[in-house]
Amino acid sequence: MTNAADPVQGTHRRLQRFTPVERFSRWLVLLLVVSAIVVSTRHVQIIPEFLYDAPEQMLDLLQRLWPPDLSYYQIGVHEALVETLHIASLGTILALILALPVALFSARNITSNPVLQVLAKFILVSSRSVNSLVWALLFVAIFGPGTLAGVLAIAFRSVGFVGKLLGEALEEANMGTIEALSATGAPRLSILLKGYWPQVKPALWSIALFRWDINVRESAVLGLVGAGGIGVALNNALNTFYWDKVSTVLLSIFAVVIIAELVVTEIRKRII
Amino acid sequence: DDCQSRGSLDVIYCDADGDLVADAPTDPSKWRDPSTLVFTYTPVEDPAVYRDAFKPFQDYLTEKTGKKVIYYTVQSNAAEIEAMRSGRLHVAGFSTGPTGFAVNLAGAVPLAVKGTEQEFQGYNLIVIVKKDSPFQTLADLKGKKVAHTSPSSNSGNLAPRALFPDQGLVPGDDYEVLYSGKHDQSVLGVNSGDYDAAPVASDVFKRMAERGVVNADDFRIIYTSPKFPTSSFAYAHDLHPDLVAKIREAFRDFRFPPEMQNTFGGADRFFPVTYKEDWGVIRQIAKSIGEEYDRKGLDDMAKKEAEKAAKKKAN
Amino acid sequence: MSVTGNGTTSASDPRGLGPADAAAGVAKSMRIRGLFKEYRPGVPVLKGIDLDLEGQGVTAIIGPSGTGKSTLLRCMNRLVEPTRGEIIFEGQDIVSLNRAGLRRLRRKVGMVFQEYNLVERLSVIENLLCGRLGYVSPFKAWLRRFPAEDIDRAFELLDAVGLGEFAQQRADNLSGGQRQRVGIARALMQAPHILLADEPTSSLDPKTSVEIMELMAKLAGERDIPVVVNIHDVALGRRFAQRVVGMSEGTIVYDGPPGGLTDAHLKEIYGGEDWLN
Amino acid sequence: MSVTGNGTTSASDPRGLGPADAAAGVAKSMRIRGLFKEYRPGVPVLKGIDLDLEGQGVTAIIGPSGTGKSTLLRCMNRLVEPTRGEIIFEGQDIVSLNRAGLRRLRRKVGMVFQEYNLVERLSVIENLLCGRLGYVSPFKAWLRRFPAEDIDRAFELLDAVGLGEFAQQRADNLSGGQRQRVGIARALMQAPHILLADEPTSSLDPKTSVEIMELMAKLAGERDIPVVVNIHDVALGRRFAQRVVGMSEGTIVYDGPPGGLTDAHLKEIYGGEDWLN
Amino acid sequence: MTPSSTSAAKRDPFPVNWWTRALWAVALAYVVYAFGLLDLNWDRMVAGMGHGGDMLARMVPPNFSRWSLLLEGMLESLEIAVLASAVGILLSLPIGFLAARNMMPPWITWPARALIAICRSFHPVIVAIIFVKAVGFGALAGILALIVASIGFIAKLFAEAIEEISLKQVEAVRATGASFGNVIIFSVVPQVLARFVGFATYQIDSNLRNSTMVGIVGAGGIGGTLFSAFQRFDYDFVAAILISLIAVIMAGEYLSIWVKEVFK
Ligand SMILES: Nc1ncnc2c1ncn2[C@@H]1O[C@H](COP(=O)(O)OP(=O)(O)OP(=O)(O)O)[C@@H](O)[C@H]1O
Ligand SMILES: Nc1ncnc2c1ncn2[C@@H]1O[C@H](COP(=O)(O)OP(=O)(O)OP(=O)(O)O)[C@@H](O)[C@H]1O
Ligand SMILES: [Mg+2]
Ligand SMILES: [Mg+2]
Ligand SMILES: O=P([O-])([O-])[O-]
Repeated sequence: MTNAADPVQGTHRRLQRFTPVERFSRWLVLLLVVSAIVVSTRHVQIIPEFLYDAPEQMLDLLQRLWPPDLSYYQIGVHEALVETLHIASLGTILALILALPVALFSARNITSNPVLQVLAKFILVSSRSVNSLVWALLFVAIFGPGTLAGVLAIAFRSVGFVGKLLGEALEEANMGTIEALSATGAPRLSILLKGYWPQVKPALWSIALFRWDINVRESAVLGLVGAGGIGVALNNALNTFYWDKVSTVLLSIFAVVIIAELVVTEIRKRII
Repeated sequence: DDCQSRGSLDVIYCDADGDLVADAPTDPSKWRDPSTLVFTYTPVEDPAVYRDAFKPFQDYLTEKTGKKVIYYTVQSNAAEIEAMRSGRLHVAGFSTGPTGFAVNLAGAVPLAVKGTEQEFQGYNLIVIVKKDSPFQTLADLKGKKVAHTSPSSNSGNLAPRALFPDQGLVPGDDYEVLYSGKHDQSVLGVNSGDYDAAPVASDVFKRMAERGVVNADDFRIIYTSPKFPTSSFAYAHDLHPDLVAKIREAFRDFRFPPEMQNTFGGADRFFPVTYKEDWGVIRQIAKSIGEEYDRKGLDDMAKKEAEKAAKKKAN
Repeated sequence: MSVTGNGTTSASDPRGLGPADAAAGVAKSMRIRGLFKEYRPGVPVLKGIDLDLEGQGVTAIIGPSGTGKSTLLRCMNRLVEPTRGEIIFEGQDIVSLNRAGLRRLRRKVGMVFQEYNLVERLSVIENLLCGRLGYVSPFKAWLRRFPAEDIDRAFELLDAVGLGEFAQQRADNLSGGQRQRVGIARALMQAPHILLADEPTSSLDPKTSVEIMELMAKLAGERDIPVVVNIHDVALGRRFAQRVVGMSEGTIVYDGPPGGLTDAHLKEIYGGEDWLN
Repeated sequence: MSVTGNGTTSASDPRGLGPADAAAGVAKSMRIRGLFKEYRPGVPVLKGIDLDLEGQGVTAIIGPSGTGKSTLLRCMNRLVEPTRGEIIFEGQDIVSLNRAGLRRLRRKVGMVFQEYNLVERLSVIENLLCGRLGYVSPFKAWLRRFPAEDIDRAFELLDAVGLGEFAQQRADNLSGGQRQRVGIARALMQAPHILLADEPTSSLDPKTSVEIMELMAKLAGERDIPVVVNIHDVALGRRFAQRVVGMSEGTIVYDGPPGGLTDAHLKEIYGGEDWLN
Repeated sequence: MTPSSTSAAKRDPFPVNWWTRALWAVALAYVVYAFGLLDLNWDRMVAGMGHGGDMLARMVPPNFSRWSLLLEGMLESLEIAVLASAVGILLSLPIGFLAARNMMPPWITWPARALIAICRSFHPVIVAIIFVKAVGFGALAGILALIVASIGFIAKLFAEAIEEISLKQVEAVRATGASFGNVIIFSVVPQVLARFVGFATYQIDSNLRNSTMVGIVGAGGIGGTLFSAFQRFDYDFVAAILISLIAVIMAGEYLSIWVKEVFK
């Protein structure tokens, strides 16, 4: 065995973590990140004075938030809260329905037509790029203020998310299984139903739950632009300077969100 | 608490001199002398347009006070009022109705309204319906879908409540009040048939028609109110008196350049006003329906609404 | 349920499941001539394979990793597209089939996979019924409306592979050996005229491997169909095959009975010699 | 680079890497007495194991699945906490070590895993250097500032296992056999006084398995350390071990040279008999 | 082979799962009920379609004449996203690590998880409302709100990523006698780095999208401009803003693909 002291073997090889290209790329990323931060810090309009007495203002706010006006729950919150849940649920369901074909078109192992793929990609990207509040603004303008606009906003915003993840799940399906089914001479539709579907089903439910959980949060603010739900109550309370009602609304949202998360975790444990 | 008289003002303010607006703090250490002045205009209309429109005044204010002046755009009356209360906003134009809340809840001190040498600018409350609708008078609106704008609005909510009962229509009793959020949303809602009618500010409606957003010929105006002052300009009560003097001076001496006059319908200067004098009519409106421009006022209104809702449910 | 001896057999007899299928001359025979396969142009993996598979019995294909065993097997039902050559199965050239023809062909070719390739989240019995998907419309498959004979046959086959108790279990609850038995049963559900198996035992422990090989040999014997098995374990191949095909670098270097396979052959096939003990 | 013959060897000689480490009496010996392990109270997996490992040479532990082979091996460097018993290694009782002591012990015990357990996203050479992590401060480890001797030694070992070319490749780009060679090299980087291997070949094909066993036997011989291998493949175990330990249900049922292992023993160990051909 | 046995024929291949059926029935009933609440009717749909068509018609051609306003808002949004991401990610790292249950004892993971849960509970817009109150209008409020959102997202996913790592690799490194720190550096970090870069780039992306919205409550960025363009019914300007937004986010997506490639 070679000795550790043998210089000929040892010295000409060095521990090198990255190739020069990798090293350069990493430095480039770092440089970009740092310069972005520096430029932003310098350019963004921030009045530092406002930071100094922020604690004071927070205290003023807390004093006005506390104690919450719990009586407001029955009057103005409860119904809106239920409506919020409906918006989130219906929006998610609608999104699932809309996302299914898009996901099928976007999965490379299922669709080979490049035109369909590009189209699917475009739908996915635009759905996600446009915020749910912006979708809400659009649908409020089209259908007028109310729940319908909220449901559509949630659905259109979620299509991209659900479609993308579902498409990825489809692409990750075990191709061995698919191959085995095509080796039996099964038609394509049967392969979809019996090969892909059982494989992506848990992923689909999990995506749906995940998105529903997000949508509960999102639908809570749609009311700020008139698309129904608890956000309307929040907006009213804010516009009338009722911070004790605001806190009631916030507490309700918090409770619902936490419950939603618990429910989702529980269901997920069971189905996976 | 050593405050003698406070009127409708919030507990953190004091009105010893009886001018109905918050006095500067007696303790000079509480006077603010910010390095940067934040200025904004009421959010009813295009904030970007107004930011550009107010640019000459912003420069003038900088010149007069020697401070950097920033124009921030706001999206709601409430946010604007809250900002002044938190000391995040120093000089601002408030909408007519919200001015009362700004004074009482945020310690705003109104000092001017856009106008000419002779008078300040005004606007009316109008009630619009679709031209092809059967409604001809306010009384026809019983049981219909009528949109108010927001609770603190004068023309969009408070004035209707004060003025409609004389015309045989009691908001909240004869129809359920729906809040649209903004004047323009009310107009749009009527246009799309979501609402049967809406009380809105005449100037907003006019501008929307001019912009081609809606066609004025599609509507019928079935009610027009007396004139109200337009937005007030106010400063925060706790600014340093020297700074206040400079701000007042700026408002007094500034003359609108032609472009600004265009934007503001011919107004060429800030016409000096006081809250006590010139907002009397607005306060009167509120008072006549038993509302006060303070938390309690809104409180009462909310309670009444709730009772009505409860009654309705019980039926 | 008789075989007419031409390529349209299964179309007229879609559930030719019985053991009665006689090994007629053309049926159940496969003739491969001059088969080439290149995944990348100019780099052939199979370099002119000639092979005749006839009648019943197990044929073991052995050879080192990467030599093209899987490729050869997968060409036989066109899971891989051959580049050149002929594969005549029951009188038809597989290489030139169109899509519908290919589907019809595949119904007659059973395949057992190294990693079982079951639909993990379906029940065992449903996995078996997947073997009938070539005969059932997607709509009926979706509603699980399989013909009663198919269902009976699935339960019978399940009993035959010793998993009668497991019909309702999900496939992912099974052990490797059990899964492979389901894989075999699924292939047999097709009532295939030939059974291909690509390293069916290499994910299994030695004991289970032996059992699986035994099972395949037995069931294929009962059904009287040829079985082609790619296998790494030479000893296992020798033990169960009536015929061994040794491949090296894309060509066949040995084709004969297991008894004739000498160490010299093995060296030729696998290279090196240290590993032989 | 001499071994002083007591338990503090590696502390004073942190890189005792050379082949010169003599097998002094106490050093490089492990004595296990009355070892019990219960994962769940009352259900012992190991039921009183007595075992002495001394000097060089390969010891193969065979036995059916679930019999406790892995548990035994993992007790030897306390990856699993023994429930009862003694494990004396170089004069120290492993079972009673505190955390720092345990870390010092582990530096002297090399371990090769069934599934290689390389850090997949690190390069091969970094994986080797993992073997030196017991001697390097976290800060230096973060900056990859390893002592030059360690780096040289890593490259040497890499050459020794035939992977000199692969130093900068990421571990997940390697084949199974290559990965296991990295795993062995990593264990040897520790300059261990004993080498444990838990089914090091069961994820590998037969040929590679042989190569890996050969490599381990050879390298361990050169370094003059005992090697303990859990192994499923009895033939492989027999071929490379100087000693075979047969386990069944948590106890040792055979301990002797491979030659002495009869079919009767195998039946006792594994149960059944059909599978023996 | 066994002849078709009668016992086999009686066996049911697909026994009915009443639970699943009941769940589906409930779900279906809910959908029917909830759709009823939407107040959907033909007239409304027709009117809506009309409005929608109108709106689309007014969106083309997009009006970029107020490009300076657009650019300014966009820049501010970008700045908000950059700063919020930088600070958010920096804070998320330790919090996420503290919340990983396979690395830390429960008395540490619990508070960390609670903090993350609180950060996640509220939509950034609601958080922005609070911060606008605390620090005034403008970018700062938006930045703070998005920092909170980033912590809620990255710290959670980061903790999960750590919980999902292969413990075998950790064990192998531990078996060499490596100290705790070294185990982290050599077996945990390599396993989670790429995923972490993935989360971080996703969060930058998401912050960018959200920074276009906190403006609605006055927290800076293009959102305010977009919101008022909507209210003024300047749909051609709305279209211009939306197109720019999608373009920026697409560009960001390509950038993040590249970054992920670098750190894969
Ligand atoms: N889809 C593919 N694309 C490109 N090359 C491939 C593909 N599949 C296989 N190959 C290459 O073809 C050659 C033969 O592969 P094949 O899988 O047929 O070998 P094998 O004999 O089955 O090996 P093993 O025993 O490892 O399964 C190999 O060099 C392989 O890399
Ligand atoms: N962490 C654990 N917790 C509980 N039980 C365990 C644990 N690890 C192993 N066991 C149980 O201990 C018994 C012995 O396991 P061990 O892994 O030592 O067996 P083995 O002989 O190595 O088997 P194999 O050949 O499959 O690796 C098994 O019954 C196993 O289920
Ligand atoms: Mg193969
Ligand atoms: Mg084991
Ligand atoms: O107070 P208004 O300006 O909304 O009438």
